[in-house]
Amino acid sequence: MMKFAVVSFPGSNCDEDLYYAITDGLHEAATVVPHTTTDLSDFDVVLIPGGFSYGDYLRSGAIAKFAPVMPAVKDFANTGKPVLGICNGFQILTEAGLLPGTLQHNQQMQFICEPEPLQVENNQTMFTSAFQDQQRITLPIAHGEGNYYCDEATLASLRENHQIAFTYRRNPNGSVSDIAGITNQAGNVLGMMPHPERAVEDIQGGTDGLLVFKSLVQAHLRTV
Amino acid sequence: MQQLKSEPTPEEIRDQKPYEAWGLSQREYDYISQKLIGRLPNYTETGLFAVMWSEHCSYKNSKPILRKFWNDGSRVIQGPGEGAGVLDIGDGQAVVFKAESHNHPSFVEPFEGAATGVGGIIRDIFSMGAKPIASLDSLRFGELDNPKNRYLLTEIVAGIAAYGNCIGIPTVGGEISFDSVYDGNPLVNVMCVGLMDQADLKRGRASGTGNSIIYVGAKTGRDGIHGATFASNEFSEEKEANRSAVQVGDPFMEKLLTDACLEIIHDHADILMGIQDMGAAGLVSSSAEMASKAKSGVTMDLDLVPQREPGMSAYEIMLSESQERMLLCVKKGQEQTVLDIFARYDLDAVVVGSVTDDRQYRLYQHGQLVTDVPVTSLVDDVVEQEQPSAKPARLAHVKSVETTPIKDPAATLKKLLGQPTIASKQSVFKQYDSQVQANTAVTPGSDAAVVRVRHTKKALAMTTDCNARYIYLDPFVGGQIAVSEAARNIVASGGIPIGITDCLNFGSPNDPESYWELDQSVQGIALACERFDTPVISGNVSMYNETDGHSIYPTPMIGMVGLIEDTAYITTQSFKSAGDAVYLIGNTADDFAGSELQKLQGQSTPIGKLNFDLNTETANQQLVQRAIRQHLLQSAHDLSEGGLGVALAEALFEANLGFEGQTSLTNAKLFSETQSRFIVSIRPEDKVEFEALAAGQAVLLGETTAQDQIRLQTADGELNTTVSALKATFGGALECLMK
Amino acid sequence: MFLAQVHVTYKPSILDPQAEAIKNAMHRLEFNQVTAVQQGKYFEITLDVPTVQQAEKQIDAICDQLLANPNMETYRYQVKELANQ
Amino acid sequence: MFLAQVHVTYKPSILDPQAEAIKNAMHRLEFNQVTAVQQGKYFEITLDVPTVQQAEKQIDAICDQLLANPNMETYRYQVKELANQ
Ligand SMILES: Nc1ncnc2c1ncn2[C@@H]1O[C@H](COP(=O)(O)OP(=O)(O)O)[C@@H](O)[C@H]1O
Ligand SMILES: [Mg+2]
Repeated sequence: MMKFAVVSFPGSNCDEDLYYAITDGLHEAATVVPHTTTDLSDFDVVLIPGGFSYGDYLRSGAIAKFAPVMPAVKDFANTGKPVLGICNGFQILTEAGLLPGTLQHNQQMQFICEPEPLQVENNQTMFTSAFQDQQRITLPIAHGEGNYYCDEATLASLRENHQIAFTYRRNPNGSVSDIAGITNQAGNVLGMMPHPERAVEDIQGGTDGLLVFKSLVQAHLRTV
Repeated sequence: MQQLKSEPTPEEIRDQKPYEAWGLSQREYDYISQKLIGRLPNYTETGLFAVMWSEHCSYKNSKPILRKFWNDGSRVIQGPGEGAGVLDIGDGQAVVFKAESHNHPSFVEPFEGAATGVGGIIRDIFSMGAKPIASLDSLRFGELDNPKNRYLLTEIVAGIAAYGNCIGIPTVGGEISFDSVYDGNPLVNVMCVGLMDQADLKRGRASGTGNSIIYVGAKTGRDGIHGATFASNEFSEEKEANRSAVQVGDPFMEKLLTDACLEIIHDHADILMGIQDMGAAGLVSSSAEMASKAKSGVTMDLDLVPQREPGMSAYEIMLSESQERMLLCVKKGQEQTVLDIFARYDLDAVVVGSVTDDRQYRLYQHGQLVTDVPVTSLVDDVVEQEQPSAKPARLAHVKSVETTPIKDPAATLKKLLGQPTIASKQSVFKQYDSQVQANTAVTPGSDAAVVRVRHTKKALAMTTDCNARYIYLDPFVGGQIAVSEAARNIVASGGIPIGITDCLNFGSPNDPESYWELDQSVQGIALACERFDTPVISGNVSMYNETDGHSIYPTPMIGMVGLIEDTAYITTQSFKSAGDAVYLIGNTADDFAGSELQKLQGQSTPIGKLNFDLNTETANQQLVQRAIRQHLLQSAHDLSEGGLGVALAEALFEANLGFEGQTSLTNAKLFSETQSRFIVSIRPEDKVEFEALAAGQAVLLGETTAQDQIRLQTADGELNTTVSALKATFGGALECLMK
Repeated sequence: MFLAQVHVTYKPSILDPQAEAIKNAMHRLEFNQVTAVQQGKYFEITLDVPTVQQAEKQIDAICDQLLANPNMETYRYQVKELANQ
Repeated sequence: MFLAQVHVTYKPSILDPQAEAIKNAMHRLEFNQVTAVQQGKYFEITLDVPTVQQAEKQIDAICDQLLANPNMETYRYQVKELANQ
């Protein structure tokens, strides 16, 4: 069995959802680890969940980036193993400098929760290999600060290195270039605003999210 | 008894009567000083009595009526009287729910008022030992042509969203309606639903002499002092200036508090004697009620209470309504275990007192005894006041009303779909995270919301409902209808109704007509509840919903929960595919009294006679239940505001389908609001089986099509229009009115 | 042209969970000498009016009606004349 | 004891939807002479350090690490000595 770590910060609220997506949806092993953990080297994948870490006070993710677990997350990423940040997890990864850019308030200054049509822009990553190239999928979004921003130079390099993993098909929040999810240059850190863990069982209204986790299993099988 | 220098002496209080402004009557004051404590109360004690004897805490006016509710039934594990009610849902599990109003605070400070309303009801749920799994909101505003109402709607919704989204409890449903009677008196009711193992049940008890009282959570500040008495008094424009009652919520802290308390409940049930949240009247009501229920006494040292501001008096500490605080009773000697857990969550937790055996309520501050009264005098000895009641004059001669014939039903339908009360609330509910926890099977937009119970076949359906226009016309029948409508929504979603909570939003109990309306609607609710086997397991009373003598419609909001025994029974309101047969269940009469059509035709205050029969209601609901269990229904939708026309249109929107059919009803009757009706869709191959089951209770209306057209031949014309135009009106009306 | 610099802050009696969280974060970063943190909003508003009096009158009205919530916040501001461009 | 007054604002190149929304609201309230609105955060931080240099050094570090996001924000501050109580 693959071992997934779900890092729980004070104020995380999708940690349990991720845990169940892995155990009930994917049938792999998951452990919820507290923000005080300092060693993640035992795990195969690290997941940073959605929610409102430290209340998202100041800026979303701004306080979480100093949590005791963060050096371990960075070490883990440096080994080349996959780190996936979803929603608040994406915000934390940008604040921590593991991913470029920032997530600003949604353009219309309101929280948005709805099923969102997306497009897979790059199916050659550890997180997207189970999708077809340019596959159209639907995943739920639920965020108030999901408006991705980066400067021109960063955007150009994201494009050049194929770091844009998912885009919105009808931009809900004002994100630059419709960006819904990006990887780092090495391709082993993904941040995305949509919630794949909310789309792993039929009863949730769709199962497109499961393919993100299945991709991670495929990637893992290639390494062992 | 110690007297602080700056505070008036007991004699000064007797002479200057500040308690009258706090809502304590002369009779009550005399009764307390002469009969209950045998001396003049000091300043702190007077304040404690004023708040504990307020309607909000003591229900002194409404209790005689609330006793008429029906709260038995085989599923009831805990009825009214605790943080929330508890019902058995099998497999050793239970569902816990309650609703609460935050009307006045939300008018004064809409964002924080609504947010703290959400926070308060959540604490009631987890204090019972349950994990909160869903919230619903029920909102009433004045009409949106008034900018103040647009502002209130925007801020109140943002406040609910901010709190619920952050704490990670999905807001899965609710209702909103608009009427000018709510100008200056919006209603903000929030319901929370929790799930638990029955073994984890906890109650608010301070039991076992010598055991410790532990305070945990936010520090106490001066916020919301006299919030409870404030909610128990009529509102006047003048008091809009009275802003001391503003409380600010911190959902982040509440998340930590929820997780920490549930951890203690699960892992240390043996040392946790009781737990209760500090809601209205904060520290005094929680501690006194916990002692009262355990028939014990309690002593607390107020210097130990975490305080946000320097120099708070005993009175202020005890009456503060600072949010995100809980009170625990923990076995003597085991305190550290509990304190350590809270420390791990970065929460302030302090032993502030202990349980005594003499049933006295004692408070110390700066080494002095500042309160020493019997617990029972605060909690149990409140003098109930059955108020004079009188049938309102408007109900003396009720006539049945007729409606003008309708020539162009498509135009009428379009207008109705654009009424804010009927139009889609998507622009509101998309601001709520309705899916966190990943268990939401039916998100807002269908009849009831459905949340599955993970690792079982079960799911829970939930809804909030009340058509106050009907209550205004006839509170007894309107009360029955409110429960029936909620039940219809549950049934249409595949559930069996199992219980209700309520928020009774009324005018002043001192107004005999208001009091009569309260009494009648409670009796109507009770009757319907007994019939549906849905006990009232919790609830909340909000009276004095009057501004400058003008009262709201009586609005007893019903929050209902249903059990879906198998997730395979989950049904939604939308038609699924072209070629399915559409049936109308239930007969349609000329029921325009209080209808949206009546309002649209210029009769803003409802008139006429309601027509309702509980037997028909149960029979039609049972038909839908049976048909769902036999997997015959592709969709089911109950008919409510706007009648058949609106329901049919709503069922078409999601799958972009059309409809073609004929009916013996007139154009006008398409918008009649006769109760107890549903529309259902059925695969062609199941028609015979369904018709046999329905045995005359259902008529075939027509079938769904793949065209963008709705065509329904009527007795005196035809409804004929494109579905997409209707959908655009329905979908955009609310946002348009908000601009 | 005038520039108004407006500060909106909570009244002292109002709970400010955000400032608390920020202070705690500073302590976790071992800035232990921080003894208090207050947090507020800052606005720079450019107004095309002829006199400073008019600018002040408008800013007062804007603060009262829009920028500050009188239930919980207070405001203060400074108005400066901008050099003509 | 020192008091630092810190302003964190967006870099000029960043689109600030909130400031836009506020400007629009002002226009809806018929404050039509408002030509520009900028919005930022304001902090008052009390530090118990002996010298102004130390206070400035700490505030610099706090701003860099915590209060401002270097991708889109800049900060400026002023440090004042507080009278001994
Ligand atoms: N304030 C709200 N919050 C969340 N959901 C809402 C709100 N208002 C309406 N809804 C949702 O919109 C749908 C239609 O509501 P409503 O017209 O009240 O239904 P019904 O007439 O069947 O009771 C329901 O799914 C309801 O939960
Ligand atoms: Mg319905």
